[in-house]
Amino acid sequence: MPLYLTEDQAMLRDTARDFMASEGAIPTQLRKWRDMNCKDGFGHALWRQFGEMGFTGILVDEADGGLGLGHVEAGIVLEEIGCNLTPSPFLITAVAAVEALKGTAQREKWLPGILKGETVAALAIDEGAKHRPEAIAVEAKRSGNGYSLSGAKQFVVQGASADFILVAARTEEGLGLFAVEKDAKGLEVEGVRMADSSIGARMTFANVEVDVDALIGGEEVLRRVLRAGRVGAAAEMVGVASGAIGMTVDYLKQRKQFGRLIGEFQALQFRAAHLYSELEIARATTLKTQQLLDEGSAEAEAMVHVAKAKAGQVSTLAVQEGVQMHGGIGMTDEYDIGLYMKRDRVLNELFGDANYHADQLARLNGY
Amino acid sequence: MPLYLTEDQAMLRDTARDFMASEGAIPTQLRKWRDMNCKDGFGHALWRQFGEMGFTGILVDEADGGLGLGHVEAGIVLEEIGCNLTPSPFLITAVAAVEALKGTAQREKWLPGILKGETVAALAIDEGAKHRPEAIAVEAKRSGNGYSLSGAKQFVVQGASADFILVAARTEEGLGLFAVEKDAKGLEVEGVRMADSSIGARMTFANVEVDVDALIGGEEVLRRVLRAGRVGAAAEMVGVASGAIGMTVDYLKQRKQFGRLIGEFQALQFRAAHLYSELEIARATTLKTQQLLDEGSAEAEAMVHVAKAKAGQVSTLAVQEGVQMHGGIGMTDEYDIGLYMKRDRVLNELFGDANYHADQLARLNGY
Amino acid sequence: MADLEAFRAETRDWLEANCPAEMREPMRSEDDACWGGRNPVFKSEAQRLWMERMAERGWTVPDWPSEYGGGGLDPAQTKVLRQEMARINARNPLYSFGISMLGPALLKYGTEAQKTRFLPEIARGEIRWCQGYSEPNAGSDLASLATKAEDKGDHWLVNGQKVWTSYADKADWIFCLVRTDFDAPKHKGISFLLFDMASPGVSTKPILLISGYSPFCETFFDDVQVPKDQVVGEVNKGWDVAKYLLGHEREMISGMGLGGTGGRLGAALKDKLADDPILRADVARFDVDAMAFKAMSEKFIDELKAGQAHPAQPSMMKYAGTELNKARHELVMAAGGADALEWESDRSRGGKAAREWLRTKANSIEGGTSEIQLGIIAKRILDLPGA
Amino acid sequence: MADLEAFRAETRDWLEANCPAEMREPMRSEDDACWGGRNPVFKSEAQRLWMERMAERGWTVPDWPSEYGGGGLDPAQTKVLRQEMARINARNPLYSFGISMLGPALLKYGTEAQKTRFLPEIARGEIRWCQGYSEPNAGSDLASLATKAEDKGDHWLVNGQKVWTSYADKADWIFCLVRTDFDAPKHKGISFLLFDMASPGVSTKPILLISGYSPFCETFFDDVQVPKDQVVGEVNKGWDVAKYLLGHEREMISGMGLGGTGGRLGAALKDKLADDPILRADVARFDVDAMAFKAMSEKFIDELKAGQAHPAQPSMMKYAGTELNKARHELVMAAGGADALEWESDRSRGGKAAREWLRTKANSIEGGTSEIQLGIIAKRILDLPGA
Repeated sequence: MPLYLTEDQAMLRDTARDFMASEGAIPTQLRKWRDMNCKDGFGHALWRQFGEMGFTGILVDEADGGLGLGHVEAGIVLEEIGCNLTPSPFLITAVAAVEALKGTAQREKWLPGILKGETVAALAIDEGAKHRPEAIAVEAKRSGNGYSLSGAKQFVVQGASADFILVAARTEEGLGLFAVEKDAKGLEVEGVRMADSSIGARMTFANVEVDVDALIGGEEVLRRVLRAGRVGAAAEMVGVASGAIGMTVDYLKQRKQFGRLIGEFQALQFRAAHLYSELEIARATTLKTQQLLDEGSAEAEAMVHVAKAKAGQVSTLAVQEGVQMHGGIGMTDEYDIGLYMKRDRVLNELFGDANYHADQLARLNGY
Repeated sequence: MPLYLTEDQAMLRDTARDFMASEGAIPTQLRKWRDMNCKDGFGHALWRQFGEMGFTGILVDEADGGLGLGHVEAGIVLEEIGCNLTPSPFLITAVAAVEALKGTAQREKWLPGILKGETVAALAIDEGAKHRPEAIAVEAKRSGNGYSLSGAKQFVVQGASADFILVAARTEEGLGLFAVEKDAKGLEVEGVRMADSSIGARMTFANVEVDVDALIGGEEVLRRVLRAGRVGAAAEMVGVASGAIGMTVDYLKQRKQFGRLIGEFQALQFRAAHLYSELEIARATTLKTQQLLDEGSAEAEAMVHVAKAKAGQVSTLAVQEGVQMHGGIGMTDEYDIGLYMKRDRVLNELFGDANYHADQLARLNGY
Repeated sequence: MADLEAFRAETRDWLEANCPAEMREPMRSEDDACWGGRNPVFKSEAQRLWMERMAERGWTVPDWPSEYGGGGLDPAQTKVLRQEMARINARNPLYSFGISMLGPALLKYGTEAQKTRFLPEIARGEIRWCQGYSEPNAGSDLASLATKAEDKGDHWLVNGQKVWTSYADKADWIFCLVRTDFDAPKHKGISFLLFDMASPGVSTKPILLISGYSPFCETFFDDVQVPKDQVVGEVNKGWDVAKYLLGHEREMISGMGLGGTGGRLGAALKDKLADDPILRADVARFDVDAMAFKAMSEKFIDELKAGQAHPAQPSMMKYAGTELNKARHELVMAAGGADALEWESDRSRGGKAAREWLRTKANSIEGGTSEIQLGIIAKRILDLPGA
Repeated sequence: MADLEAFRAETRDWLEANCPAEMREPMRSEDDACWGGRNPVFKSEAQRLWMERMAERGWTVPDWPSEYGGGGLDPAQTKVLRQEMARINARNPLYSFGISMLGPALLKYGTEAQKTRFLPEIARGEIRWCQGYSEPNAGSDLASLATKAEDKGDHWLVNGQKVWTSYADKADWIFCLVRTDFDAPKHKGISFLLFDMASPGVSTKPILLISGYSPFCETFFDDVQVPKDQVVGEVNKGWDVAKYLLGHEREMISGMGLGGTGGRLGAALKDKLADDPILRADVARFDVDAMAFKAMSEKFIDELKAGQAHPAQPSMMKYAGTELNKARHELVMAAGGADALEWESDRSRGGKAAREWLRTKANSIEGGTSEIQLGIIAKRILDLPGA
């Protein structure tokens, strides 16, 4: 595959861009739900619109009523989501959970609702403050005809609004991924507002009993889900970086100090140019990774680490430079650039930060 | 002590500055010895002048005929050495070796020659490509009335010109420092020209027999010598940085492109200002560390790591920016800025690079 | 030297006897700071006592002359006092823009009457001051300010708007840059004016920041009448006073680079670094930078006291210190992970880590941006052309 | 697609049969490169054979039209050829500024006669070209060049001096920017001239670099006579040709960012990282950056082939790629420690590591500095005012 969008993909991008810029815009979505202290942190109506637009079905097989497309297409939607800071269950539900459900018996139960933008999923991986899936301690013991889950999870995005939760837990055969319904007995959920006004959750599992078919996959499925989530988060961060840079470059062309547009000052020009160059690198990296995943290439694993690390690093640089170049007003809640800074920080933590992924890449390369 | 030079110290600085700028200047010393492919890499006449000026006696006790001054004063001379890239045995002989000899029987043998600028010492610590004194493997076995040394050393600065070599070796009681004469049997020395045109040496010790009083100190003395060498190298790197920055700022005020002095371009101005600010930090850090050492403070140990790391980092940044801002001519052998780049690299490795010292600081702080 | 040691012993005894135990605990947040003022809010009796006892000796401003409420200490004594306070972790008894900013300017530029009137009440924490510098169209380009003060014979008539006025809603008085000559080149027509925030026509509106806090205000002046004798320095020469004062502000802001851990962030984060070797590397480098910066701060203060400091040194301090403080909080956030991202939970003390992190982003903007500081260094120290 | 797979199979077979084993080993140094020329120096028979066989098929320049000595391949086929060469680690058969720089410019701007005359001998490696752009007072500000070519009716008379002429002492011909209108604004009076370095009046002097190597020369023109038909493009419009060509040069230089390890420096340095956790962190981050940059390179080449590339993209490639390459060599030096600092020893292969490290410092200067590239991005992509 050449490393640019096909005509179909470019059309999808245009559609997603128009849709997100109008329906998913910051005042319409992020600020609205935040300012009304919404307990979900996103709008269900918009999620249904995602369904109507077909976005929810991008990664769903055609046989299951989806579009049967790939990570490139999901990433196109995610970049626009990132660019507009649109709060939605898309990444976790339509990307991570859909990957998890692929080819499982559970898919008949959940996919129709996901396709319609009615069902919301959550993914419970992290157990400490940092993403360390190698060290998962939640235990799934054999119990009767199924399993009994015990332990605690945190940073479960949309965990407080989810119809079901995919829980990574340790079985006797290694790690497994379990689909747990929201009202399972012994499950306690505490919604937690994060800095970007999204809602994560802390969950405790006190001998939560599930059927044997709740186990939808083992270590390989978990890895597949993590790859999908990580490259998805990378795409969203490319969008965050791109939104922050766009807004900042616009500001450089408007704000005057010392009788000149501040964009005329060479030091700011060079920093903006460096940022843009980094953004292009992050974008190419993410696209390359999506293509490798869609091709089922063995190189994808390493490249996922590269994409998450690079997109995270660039997105952080973009919001830092964005706030600094906006000066005082960049610090005010009234301007949007600070919202990008908050979102970037949360997306960096989600599915592992740039340090984690650089370290993982190093281990993969044997050092 | 307030963190600035006393009047006496300021006078010493002025003296050292004038002396080094004339007698120790790049064309007179570094280029001269380099271009004639000198096997010592420095000039013996200049070393005797160091003796006449009293520089060699700065750290020597007054009772032994020296000035009885401290690391602040030694650092003043080293900064000027760094600024002029003056090749000399000062750091190893008049700082590290003098520290080692303090209060030992051997001092009567070597100090008079050092004071006169006639004797040259070497210090053999490193055994691999990197400075790792924790892992010293050269062995000193008890043998007859003394010890027998076996193993190999490298990066022994002035090792090929030294009258005696201080060798760090492992005894049954831990690490020790041995004074070995240049013509000791079983000692082989290979002079090695380094990138900065200084001469290091590789040495092999094949059962080199030494008297018992060749052991001039144990682990504590070795640590004292390393602290002196490290802060001394830091001071020299502050000089290297300062020389490189001075030369570069001058160039910014002379070179025209696009009809303007390149120093008018804001992006270069900001980079030069950042550099200068970093230089001031490195200079303050080095002075603070020297004072702490002279006071015998317990804080000195941590601060030595800080000084070597910070000065190394700033010096490297200074030479990199220096070459880049000089543009094409910065790449030519004809201009001096490239000589600063080479010297910086060697000084960074000497007594441990910035990574090593940051790591040591972390360990000292318990992480 | 013997005198100094006697002073040290005396000081130690006095502090031991007079500094309440509670005031030797580190502050838990900015809220624990004591700011004084007409209607002071003390978080505890200990806080009030500590401020009053220190003010009594003039030690809220130890190096100010005693006739203006100061301690009258010389530089060496002042350093001893600071060392002895640090020894027992004594808190700063009084936070005050009057002390850190206005006071030095008054000491240098004020009339005798102004000094006698304003300095003692600053020293005693009786009046809380705020600073009226920036305006919506005069940020980095401060000298383009438009707030005007017209000479009405027996008073100045002030009209205009300021922004980023720290705690204007809590301040009693303001020191304020106003334009008094409307035709002169922009730096030449500015005066430095003092007035009561209770004057008719003054109003304030807090600015909500991305941290969720509102330490700054927009401040509006609508036909505010100010007595003629409340100009500091000469009329139309307020820019000199402003520049002098900015140096002090920069020094104060740069001090934040050191934070609470005295340059040893790694020791504080230790447990969180074990499974993140890359973060550990960053923190190790940060600790090098922070301890190095601390040395420069100390050197700068020593040089300042000896009258040897280059006038552009506050710019280096401000630039390096604020960039460092931002870096520190990035590392704290990285170490804190998802825990540090909680925004409202009790567990996170209301999102303390995240809010402080966001707050630091202003450090390199307020009091002159990093870019402004770099420009000053390029011009005043390096003498680069056209800087 | 079926055709393409057939082409792949054919290509694979041909390469398998024709690429000598020695030419599948990585080059040990820049010295192993084959540059061709009038008096070519081949390091081995294998090297000669490999160049000649590839030239025979036009595969030294696979995407040039076959009438000019090229392979006549379409973009998809060209990519297949590169992939198949990479599969067996086949070396580049011919390094040539004629291929990477002059050729594309001739294809776009040359007359039919010029193409027919010059391109085939470039493709066959018969003429080695060098580039005459920079002058002592025209570095970043290239358009201020002063070398002049006067129209003497039947020839141009060239006088002046160039610097940084790569391998001028080994080149047969030069493509050279000269001033042909002395009154026009500086960009408007420049022409793009080709001439034989054996012409009377041409002399060269190698420049000794800090690496100890001398790949560049100063080149002097003293009344050099050049036939009138050796101008490429219109007289006085050479700046357009120069800019077009610089894009290709930047692309080539930026490719160096990838170096020999394909973005996996850590794997190569593995043993040296075990006891240096901080260097390991730097290398891990470098590997992220290098693999990311590789993706951008690939994307850029794909877009270029599809005619979708932004004209300022070579500037991003050049900027990012050269900064990366410098970073790589800093890491290699840090890992190499004292061993890497040896300058002449056999052990260090004559100081290979140190000399290469120093050589990379020119990457962000030659072919337009990093600062020039950032300026181009600011102007042409971001459209910033006054950039």
